[in-house]
Amino acid sequence: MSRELTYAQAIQEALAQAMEADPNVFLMGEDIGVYGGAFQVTGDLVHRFGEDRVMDAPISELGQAGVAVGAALAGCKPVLEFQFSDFATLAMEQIVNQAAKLRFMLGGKVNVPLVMRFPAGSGTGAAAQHSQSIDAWLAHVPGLKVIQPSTPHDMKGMLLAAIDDPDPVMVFEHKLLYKTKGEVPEEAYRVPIGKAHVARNGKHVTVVATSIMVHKSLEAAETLAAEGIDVEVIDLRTLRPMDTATIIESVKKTSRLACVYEGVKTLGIGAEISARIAESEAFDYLDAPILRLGGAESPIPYNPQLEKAAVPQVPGIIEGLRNLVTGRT
Amino acid sequence: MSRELTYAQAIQEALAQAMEADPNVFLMGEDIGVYGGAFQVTGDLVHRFGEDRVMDAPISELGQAGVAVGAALAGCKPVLEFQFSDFATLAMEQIVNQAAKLRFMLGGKVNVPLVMRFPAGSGTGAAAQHSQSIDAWLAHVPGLKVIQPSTPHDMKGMLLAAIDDPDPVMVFEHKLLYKTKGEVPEEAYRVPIGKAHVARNGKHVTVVATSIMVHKSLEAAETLAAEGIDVEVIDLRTLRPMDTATIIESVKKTSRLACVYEGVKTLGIGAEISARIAESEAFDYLDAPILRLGGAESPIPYNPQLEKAAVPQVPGIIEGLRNLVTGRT
Amino acid sequence: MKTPKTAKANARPFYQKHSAAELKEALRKMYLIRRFEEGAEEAYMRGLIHGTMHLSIGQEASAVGSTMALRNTDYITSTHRGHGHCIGKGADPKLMFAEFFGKEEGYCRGRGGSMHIADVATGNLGANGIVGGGLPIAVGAALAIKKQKRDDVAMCFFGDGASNEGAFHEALNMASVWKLPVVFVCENNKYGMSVSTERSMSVKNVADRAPAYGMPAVIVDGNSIADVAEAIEAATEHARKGGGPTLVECKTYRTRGHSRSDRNRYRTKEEIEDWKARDPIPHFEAELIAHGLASADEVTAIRVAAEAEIAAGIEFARLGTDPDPTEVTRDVYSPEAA
Amino acid sequence: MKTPKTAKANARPFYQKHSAAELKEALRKMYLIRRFEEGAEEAYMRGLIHGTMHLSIGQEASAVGSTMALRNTDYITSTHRGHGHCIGKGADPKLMFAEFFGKEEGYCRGRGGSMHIADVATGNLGANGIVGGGLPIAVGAALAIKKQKRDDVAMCFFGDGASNEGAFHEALNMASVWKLPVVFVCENNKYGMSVSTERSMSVKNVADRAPAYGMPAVIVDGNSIADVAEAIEAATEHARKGGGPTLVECKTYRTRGHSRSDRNRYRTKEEIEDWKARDPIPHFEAELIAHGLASADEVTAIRVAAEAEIAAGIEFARLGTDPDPTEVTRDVYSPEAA
Ligand SMILES: Cc1ncc(C[n+]2csc(CCOP(=O)(O)OP(=O)(O)O)c2C)c(N)n1
Ligand SMILES: Cc1ncc(C[n+]2csc(CCOP(=O)(O)OP(=O)(O)O)c2C)c(N)n1
Ligand SMILES: [Mg+2]
Ligand SMILES: [Mg+2]
Repeated sequence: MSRELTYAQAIQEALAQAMEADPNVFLMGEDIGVYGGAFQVTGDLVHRFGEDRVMDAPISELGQAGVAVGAALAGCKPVLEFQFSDFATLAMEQIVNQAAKLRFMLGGKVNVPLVMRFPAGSGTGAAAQHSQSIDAWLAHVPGLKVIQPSTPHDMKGMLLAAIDDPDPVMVFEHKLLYKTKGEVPEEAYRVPIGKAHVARNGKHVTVVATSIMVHKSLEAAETLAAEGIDVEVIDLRTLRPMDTATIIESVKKTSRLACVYEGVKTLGIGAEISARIAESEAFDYLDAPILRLGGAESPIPYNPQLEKAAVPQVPGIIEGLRNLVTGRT
Repeated sequence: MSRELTYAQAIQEALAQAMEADPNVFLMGEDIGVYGGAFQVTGDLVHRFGEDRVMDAPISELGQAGVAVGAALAGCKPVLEFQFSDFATLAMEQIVNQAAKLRFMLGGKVNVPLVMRFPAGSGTGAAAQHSQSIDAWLAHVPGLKVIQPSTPHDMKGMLLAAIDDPDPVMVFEHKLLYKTKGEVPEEAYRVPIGKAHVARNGKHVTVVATSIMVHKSLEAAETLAAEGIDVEVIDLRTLRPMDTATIIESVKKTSRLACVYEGVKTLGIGAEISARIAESEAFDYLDAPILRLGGAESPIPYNPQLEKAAVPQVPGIIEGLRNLVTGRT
Repeated sequence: MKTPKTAKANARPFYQKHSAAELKEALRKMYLIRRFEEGAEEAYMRGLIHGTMHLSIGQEASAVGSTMALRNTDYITSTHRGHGHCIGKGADPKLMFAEFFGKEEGYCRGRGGSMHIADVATGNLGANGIVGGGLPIAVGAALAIKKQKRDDVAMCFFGDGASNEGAFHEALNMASVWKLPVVFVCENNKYGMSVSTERSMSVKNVADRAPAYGMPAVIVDGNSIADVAEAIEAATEHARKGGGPTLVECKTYRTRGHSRSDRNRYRTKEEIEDWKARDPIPHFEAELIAHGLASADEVTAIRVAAEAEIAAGIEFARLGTDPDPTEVTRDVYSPEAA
Repeated sequence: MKTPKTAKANARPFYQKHSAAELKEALRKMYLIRRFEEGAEEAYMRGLIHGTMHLSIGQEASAVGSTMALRNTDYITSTHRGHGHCIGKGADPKLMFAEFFGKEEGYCRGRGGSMHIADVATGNLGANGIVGGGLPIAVGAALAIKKQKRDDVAMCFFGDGASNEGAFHEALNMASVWKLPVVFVCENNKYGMSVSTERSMSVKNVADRAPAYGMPAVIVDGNSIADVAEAIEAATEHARKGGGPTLVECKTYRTRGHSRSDRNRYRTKEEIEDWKARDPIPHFEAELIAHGLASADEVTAIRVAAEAEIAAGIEFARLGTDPDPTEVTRDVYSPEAA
């Protein structure tokens, strides 16, 4: 009795189920009402739940984030949609200084149960100010949890877990995933925050990938399988707190590690994955340098060929993994 | 004929010499005029250069950053002081979407020659919203250069280089360093951006440290020297672009690497240093896991003992390095 | 001499509306604030506490006059200069001192310090180290109130300098568009740190900015508790009844420097002295006595009691429990969720 | 028939001040904008270009009426809906098309696309993908102008929606406090994406926000180029003479959707049709002809020439040079500094 939904539909279903279950949950953002959201994620929810629970806000990102913090402190569970993750640069003060720190600064006397959703990533030709990956920024911030589900199934389950969570959870959604499909149960299930998922078992090399790069890595793994290279693919799913144990275990088995991510390579999430393994007990098992395939050291270009060249693609992943396993450089 | 200045005085002298040499250079910020700056860095400069060149701005961090971008595009060389680096969270939009990307987005047709100064770090009892280290955020952003000089000498020379630079340069200044002294030549010399400095030669372990952690690491090295452990300390100085070559060379010699930094450990600058070495030719020379000593996974607490415990201190560095070299864990 | 319970019919509404007991309680809070800050200053000077602090000495009338209108289920968001708001809203000075001393007994278990004190039980959502940081948070709290169909309000304190932040603009706009129960209280003390309002804005009053949001605004003498309270009570009632937000601007002055690092280079001694002569506490005392609502002896007794409470608070704090330094990451996340 | 060089004495100032040649040039630019956007839309539909784009069809009078007052040394900062400003300021449509097609010949060598087109040579500091992003940048450019003692101005375009951003508040305040030569041009097209001004602000006009900064403001019919130009010329002269900033609000309308993803669910067909009937181009043509400043044939010739230029521009762009995909990191930093 399987049922397929798109990634966008999975989000919408999670939002709807959360709103049905808890009157304190509400959605806020720009054009999420009658417009249905820039990526049609909220769709017709405003007709089902009304304008009070699917709130169009003025174009005031910092203010919206602060409103979410205040509403969370006063007993609501706001889910804030940023139209593009790039615009969250306007709201970092509230996200980082307030949402993330309030519980700590106040000695544990409050919770800030809010969720923020960030459509992110390149591939839509929207150029440098609409295509960024700033997940690593937020994963650097204690007090936040940061998730980046790659499948409709995980998206629904993790978003519901995020809305349950008493602490602020940041959700990164890759825009190119919105239309991808996958099996999604109808009931309101949870997928835990903080657990990575082994998406493919393999024995020659461990790939830790995030978001859309999970799919690209799986595709690369198929090609390499034909060459006799057996790739294990770990879908990190949660950037903070990071499930280091699952990665260590895998690297102990494969002795090789590659990190594949779309964010800028330098200080992108792969830097942390690499550093955690290099400082762990798995270090002694490593038979080769740790490979990072991340975004180029540039903003995202408009031209489609350049845009593709700016983030890891399947052929590059194949080549990188092949060289890593065969010892070529 | 040596002369000593404090770190704060070295900044002030660089600013004064840059303003004398180039009428396009001006300073902007909050309370940098008659107040002299929250940390007395600009001091009396307003009396020397007038209110037009040492401009007190309304409390509008985003706006100030944008004004700096616009002035830079139109031929000036603004040097913007944030009162605390924490408040730069309000200005990320202009820093990251505009200053960093404009040259690239416009196909190289413009320069954005601005400098932003960020008093950063903990140790003053100012708690979680006035003590952050967000250097790793900006080091993640292509288009920016990020420097973090640790001595009055380097500060003066690198700040002058930053003001010369045609691209946006972010300067992180540790508040606890402002009163530290060191030799500073009187003339307007430059210290190049992008070059690390071997602050101490050693053969048993390489420490890459930033800012105040350079001094703590040197202190730790002295203690360890007495135990026969010979520590090489590299002062990274520039976070972006990172001088990986100097680190690789050192690790090839010592076979051990530790990164010591104040920012939150996860995705702090040490993550990148570690990952660069783990993916480099130096990997094969490593005899031990790569150690990271970074800030705690928490905001900075107010209580002074907790505050100290939240960032690396000399005893912890000594212990960490000793264990790394002797193979204990 | 026994004082009457309320003022004569010719007194201004403030003195008629409130009982003598309420008014004396207000005076007591003003004293507590004053002595609290003087005590904190002294403790700082003696090296007993560290960090920085922003004293509101001279601004007690606006803090107490505003919070008088509130009940525990109402919220406030406060500022870096927030001790007055905190005590006004009902916090216990000894637990505030414990926070200053970085102790487990402190409101924030010693994690927050002066700039982050919050007493959630009395509806204080916290001081804030970020100028303007509390503005949208108050709007969010008010949105929650509206959603929950409560008749509470969110009172948002901020300074003249904060009104130059984008957060001010966005917060006031949203509060107005959504007609939320917010009372914006601007404590205009003429300076944002060293920069006078003349140098940081082109209008005379922060209240001149309210029409940009279609929001009513009132300007009051912030050193007169009666002035403040009357305006605030009207704004609060308006908000409780669903009328939406109001901006109340209290013209006041901090007689101390901005913080410990201030050398007062941006204002004259004369200006400071002028304002000291307009100290809100003696002003209120004189009115209380003139209206026959308190005797000179009662006033003295209130002051002495406040002094004793403060001294005891400092002692309590000094003897408090130091946090365990290994517990740095405690309360970063909720235990249920970790 | 030869048309006279200027209008009769009873014509409004706009038609007297400008020569027929200047006015016809303005009409030509309006046509260029219209046809440019129609051409871009078609190229998008045919899959020749990718990404998104925001068309300003219906808003050409405000773009051209504003930029007419400027010279090359004046700056503009523009928006996501910036093709009109760009052409108004003097950009060459074929180089804009080359940018849309992602070619090396494009204004941004194909790196920027529709949302980042800048023609620095004509003083256009760039469209901007961030709503409100250009506001403080314009203020900064004006600050540089003032420091350099030039009599140029910075003209800052922004939308009604952008006026809810904190950046708007901070930028207008600083421009006013420092009396900078900025002309703030609000193109109020009634919606920020799907949200009407009624739902996003509590005042009727964006101009109602200018008094909060002590800034003069004018409201004009944004579909009348004469209305726009007269107000802008006054504001520009005022700024050049050191009088400081002005806010000019152009009431206008975008007849197309916000971007390609818009299904127009937030406004009625009738409203769109009403505004289409107020198309600024025929309106201007009629006035030109009525004043005897252009003949119907001349108008047709201008339109046909604009069409030809646009067609040639698309062809030029199609045949342009693709960037080398290995050059991703080119121009991230300046070569001198790398
Ligand atoms: C975003 C931000 N910018 C700057 C500061 C530094 N700072 C702290 S208080 C202050 C002045 C605030 O002025 P105002 O709002 O008038 O409040 P007052 O101090 O006068 O009570 C400044 C600049 C800060 N804490 N936060
Ligand atoms: C900071 C930011 N928030 C949101 C967006 C998404 N967005 C692009 S245009 C737009 C509407 C802007 O409205 P307005 O300023 O009135 O300009 P118009 O589109 O009507 O010309 C929105 C919400 C953005 N690009 N930047
Ligand atoms: Mg003030
Ligand atoms: Mg609009």
